[in-house]
Amino acid sequence: MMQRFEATRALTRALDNANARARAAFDAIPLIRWILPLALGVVGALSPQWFDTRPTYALMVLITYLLLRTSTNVFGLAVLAAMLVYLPMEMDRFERGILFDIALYTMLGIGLNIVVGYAGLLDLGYVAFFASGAYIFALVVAPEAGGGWDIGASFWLMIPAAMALAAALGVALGLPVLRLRGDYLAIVTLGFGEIIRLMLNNRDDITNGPRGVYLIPKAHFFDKELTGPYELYFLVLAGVFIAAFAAERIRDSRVGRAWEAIREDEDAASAMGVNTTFYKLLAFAIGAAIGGGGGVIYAAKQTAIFPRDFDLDVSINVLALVIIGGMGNVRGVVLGAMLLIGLPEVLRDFSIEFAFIDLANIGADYRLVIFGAALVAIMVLRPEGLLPSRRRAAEFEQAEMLESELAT
Amino acid sequence: MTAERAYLELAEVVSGYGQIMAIKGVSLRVERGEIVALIGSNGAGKSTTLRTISGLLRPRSGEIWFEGRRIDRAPPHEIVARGVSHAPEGRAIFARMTVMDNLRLGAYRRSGAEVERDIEHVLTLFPRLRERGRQDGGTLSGGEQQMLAIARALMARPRILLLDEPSMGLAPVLVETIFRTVLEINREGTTILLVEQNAAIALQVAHRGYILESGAIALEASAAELRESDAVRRTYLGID
Amino acid sequence: MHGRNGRRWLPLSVAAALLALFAMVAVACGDDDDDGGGDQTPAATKPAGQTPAATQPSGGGDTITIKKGDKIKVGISTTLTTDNAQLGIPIRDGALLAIKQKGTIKDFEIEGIAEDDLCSGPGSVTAAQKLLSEDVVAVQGAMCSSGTVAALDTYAQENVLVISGSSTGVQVTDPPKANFLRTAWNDATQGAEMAKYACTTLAKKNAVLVNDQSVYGKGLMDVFKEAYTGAGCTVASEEAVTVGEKDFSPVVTKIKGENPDIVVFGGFIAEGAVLVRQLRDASVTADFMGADGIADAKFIEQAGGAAEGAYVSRGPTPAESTAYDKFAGEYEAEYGEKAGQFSEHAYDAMNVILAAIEASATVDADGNLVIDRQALIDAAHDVKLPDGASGPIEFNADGDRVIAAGTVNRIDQVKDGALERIQ
Amino acid sequence: MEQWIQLFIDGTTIGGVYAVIALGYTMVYGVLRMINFAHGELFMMGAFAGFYTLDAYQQHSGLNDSLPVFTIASAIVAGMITAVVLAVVMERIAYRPLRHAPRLAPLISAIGVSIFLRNVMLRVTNAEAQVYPRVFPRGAIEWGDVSVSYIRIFLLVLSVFFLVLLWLFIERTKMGMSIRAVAEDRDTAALMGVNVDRTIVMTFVVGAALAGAAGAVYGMFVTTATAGMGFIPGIKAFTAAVLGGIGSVPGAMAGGYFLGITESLSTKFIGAQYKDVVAFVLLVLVLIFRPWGIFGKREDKRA
Repeated sequence: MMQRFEATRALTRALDNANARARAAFDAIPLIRWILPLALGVVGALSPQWFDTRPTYALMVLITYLLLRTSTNVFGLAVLAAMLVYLPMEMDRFERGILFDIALYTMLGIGLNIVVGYAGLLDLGYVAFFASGAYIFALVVAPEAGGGWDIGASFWLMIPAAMALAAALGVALGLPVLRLRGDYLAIVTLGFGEIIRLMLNNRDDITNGPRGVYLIPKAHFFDKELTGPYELYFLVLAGVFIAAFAAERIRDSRVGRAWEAIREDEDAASAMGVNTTFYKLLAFAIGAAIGGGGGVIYAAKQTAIFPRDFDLDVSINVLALVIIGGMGNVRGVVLGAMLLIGLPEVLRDFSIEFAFIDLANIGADYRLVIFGAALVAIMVLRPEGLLPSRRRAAEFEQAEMLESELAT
Repeated sequence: MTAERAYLELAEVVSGYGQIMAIKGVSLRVERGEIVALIGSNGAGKSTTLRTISGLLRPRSGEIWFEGRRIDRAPPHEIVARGVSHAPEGRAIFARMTVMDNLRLGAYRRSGAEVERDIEHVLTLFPRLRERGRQDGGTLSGGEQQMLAIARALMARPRILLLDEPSMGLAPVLVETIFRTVLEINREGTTILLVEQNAAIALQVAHRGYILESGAIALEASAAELRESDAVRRTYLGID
Repeated sequence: MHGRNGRRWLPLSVAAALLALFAMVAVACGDDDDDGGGDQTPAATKPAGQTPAATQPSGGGDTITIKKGDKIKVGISTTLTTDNAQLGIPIRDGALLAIKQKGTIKDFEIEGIAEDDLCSGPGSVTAAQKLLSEDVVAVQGAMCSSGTVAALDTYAQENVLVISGSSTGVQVTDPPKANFLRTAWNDATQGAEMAKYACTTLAKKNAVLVNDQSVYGKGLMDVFKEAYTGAGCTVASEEAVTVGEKDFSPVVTKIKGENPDIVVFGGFIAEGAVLVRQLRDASVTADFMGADGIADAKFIEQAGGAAEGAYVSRGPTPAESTAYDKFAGEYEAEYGEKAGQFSEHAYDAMNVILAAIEASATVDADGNLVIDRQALIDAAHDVKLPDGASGPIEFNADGDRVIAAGTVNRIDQVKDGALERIQ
Repeated sequence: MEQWIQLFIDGTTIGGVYAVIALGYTMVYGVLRMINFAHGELFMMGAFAGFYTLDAYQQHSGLNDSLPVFTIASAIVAGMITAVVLAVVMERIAYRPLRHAPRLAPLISAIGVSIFLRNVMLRVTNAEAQVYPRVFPRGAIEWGDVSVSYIRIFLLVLSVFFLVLLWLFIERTKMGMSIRAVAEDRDTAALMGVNVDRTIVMTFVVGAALAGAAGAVYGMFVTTATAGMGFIPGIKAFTAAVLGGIGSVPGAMAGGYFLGITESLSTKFIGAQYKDVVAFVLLVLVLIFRPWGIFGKREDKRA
């Protein structure tokens, strides 16, 4: 009996040690942080037998490398910007599609990060804002749906309009639930997300129901028709930069400090005279506006949207990429989006063949299995996210301390 | 340095939270049957010391010995099993459990009729708790909660009792009652390591004392000597 | 970090400016570089200000050249993950069977590439992008109507021929798309035929309609309702079930309360089988009717004995046909499993694609296979397969199937645990 | 009237399932303050284990026409064991290393586990619904238009039985007491000599056993198992747990039944396509007026 216990304990200890070592290795050894991504990039980019989607893969690895290596300096960002523009030219349609999705989800991630990362409000229904942006735009411009609301509104006009409406929705949804904290807020926002989707599905008279809104006209940039993900990619990229810029500016402003105070200790913040209601609503509104803007671009790219496009998975994906990237900073969101949105797609073409097992279809068949395991692995190895902001990292330490102190 | 270890011995213990080390090399000894007071101001590392002994914190370095065995790598429940019982700071009563359940939890590692006998015993030590037996822990007053915390710690039949700030937030009358009981517990054969901000009362009941400052032991002496020491009087007793 | 916050906007704005510059250049270049990766496909220049519906993709010099020794790649967009894969995998296999049987076209081998479209709009668009990047000649798919509607725009940009064996939604060909055909039956046809059969032939005058809130199920039931009430019958109530749920007791109770003559279901096997079983368990004796979404042995298997007596509409089919049996036998021989409910449609769709390639492809002087995309689409429109596994195949101008003379909307009834044709 | 009774019974049945699953959520939340998003997948795995057990019996010897009590019991036990083993493994690999991590990290890890399990089962089953052999005699107790099938009675009774069993376990056993203690204050529980790690594992074990058993019985009830079948009950049970006040065992039970009955009645009231809307609107309303849930404790500010 005793020996069995000893054995379990030894095993447990060994596992703990292995885990700690792996984590330490990831943190400490430049080989893993810098050299490995580069090596992977080179090998992956040159190895069609591993990945067909080589430019995307190379881009992902390179951006990862840059994100890990440089702090925000002009040179790094310039290289990044140049690559973000140049590499897509080398890409095929599929890779551009992936890139568009990564960029779009980065934008959504930045929006949600304001709510979750900055203000500390756990929102599992972010898709509501994304959906409302997309549907507002689609219903207004697509003549097929809703009996011709076609008022000839331009795509460009619709972006701010949809953002404003999404922000209003954010406030409307936020108001009743502000008293809720933590996980209660999470489930209520999840409920809101589902309510919005179900209403889109059920109110045939307004939204055309499950048949969706289709034949959404293309956006135009002067005379140029933005036909597909490639052209719209630049628009999303602009959206990402504007959102990122705005997000970082706000975070470092008085508003950001108020959010931080609320996140740390809402009661204390309130006692210090921070108008918590206002700032929480503000976080919802800004996050919603960014989500709504993303929705408009999504609808324009997709040309057909359905209630089912806006299910819980979207909210979960966005939340997961924010957390995996490392809450509270934009670089983390970019990295998270690449991993969460890019990886499953790039994995489609991943194949290994050796010995007696034919894994030629491993990517196509098992990509989501691999993906699930990867989520766990990343979290276990980097619980604070891959690129936590330094401020957040400090909080992490503190949280650990509080954890023991308060014995939660 | 002799190889012989004290009943409870801390040797160069460094411990804390995350990157912040609240104690930076604490060494102290408690002999069997003693009451030892650990005195220091807020943030000196007193609670951290106790939490490290009871295993809630794993020391970054240093050794902790109890009854001749190292305990600094053991998980808290094993340390309890070896006879170390800790009544933590702020009492930490299980508010949603009845007083009786709180006491039974104290005897978690034991079972049977002797637990009921022990309950009877601690209820004689703290008669106030008897009246409150069916009530939820959260409904007790501060003093009652402190009594419950000590009573609960006794339920483990400790050989050494770690008491963290038993006087905190209590009216002087209650403080006196509690310390009288502490003395009684000690007379029954339980060694006590007592952490207190209220140095005056701690040094009255203790045999020896340590002064902890910014995570290190500043002074060690018998309680009487400490009571007389100018430095201690100035800093911890207030000049009267 | 904190101290540098104030200066962060500088690099960011520099980067943004650079980005804007690059972007303008890139968009400008985009006209000539429509598909950077596709060396086989010279870009199609599109006229500016093209109508959004893009019903007339520019054809012209848009050709595919397959080098001697290379394979002709044909795409299959279907659902390979999520619960919908139980529909999607037999579709893939049906299409692959057609490719395997065909073997070669003009001595060029054919390769089928299947991509997962998740039965959703976004998934189908991603699959379309993937298939286009693989330089497929044509595509069988997408599986679900919503996916097809969303992905057709992407395909249209390259003027790629798309034939779906399973997208039955009315909106898929309304308005019609020049590059799209389907071997699946338009719900508009099927729903009306079902209604006629239920109201007139069976004389079931009072129906409860249940849909699965999908494009297919809701669309089909809408058509059904219109035709059914138009024929003088009444719809007692319309119910909905949620895909993925397994307990429909409340809906069943409600149906029981309506006491209808017939329960008509628009949806797929998983929900259909559960629904009919729970109806029977609650001793609802009304007839049960479904459409091609449940026309599958799996429906009967999953419903247990409860499927007995259920009516299943399968679309227009000639009175006598051995083609399906032949296909079903070959399918089972190949995969060791029974064909799925859209397998034969996918098989036919792929056969149309292959026939169209055969008809339109030419071998040039160097021995390369040259396929003109527009010619391929035109050829596909002209393909006639009198012996299609799902019945004779011929397309109208909209890309829907022509209902051949002498065919009736096939209705099966479950008898002794098997589908038996009764009309 | 009879229809209302029938709807009420329908709602109680599915509500019982929600309640049993919700217990796992709420208990794990209690001890770890973590939403175990993979809990619905344990339910699904339980359903599969039950299916494979029954299928094996059927392949091997065929199922008798009479009520095969032993067979049914072993299917349920198989469901429990499978879910328990998985829960212990997932706790060890995916959650324990994150005990002191930021609170959202285990959430994502759990989502990863959930995606992993769902897709593994999709591969294993080739995405096909697995059909349970019918082990329960068809037939029902009828009262006017109200009809309650035997399997439904079994499910109803079993869910209540499990709830009572769990209640006794939590309130009356030493292990239950340690779970309550750890839920309330992990460190102090350790100071009492409670082995916190073991208690947490035990919590997973108990929650998983309930989910696995529920999965197997539910599988017999709906007679199918699919890889995606855990998702909706998972979300609903989670909702039920919050509705009742997350962390509260009686709350999870009440929340489960409440949600099931509401859904069922609103099918008649408003329409089946709106039943989830009603459920979520109700949730929002309840939480607006009682932000800590029906049975939750309001002082729980840290949650």
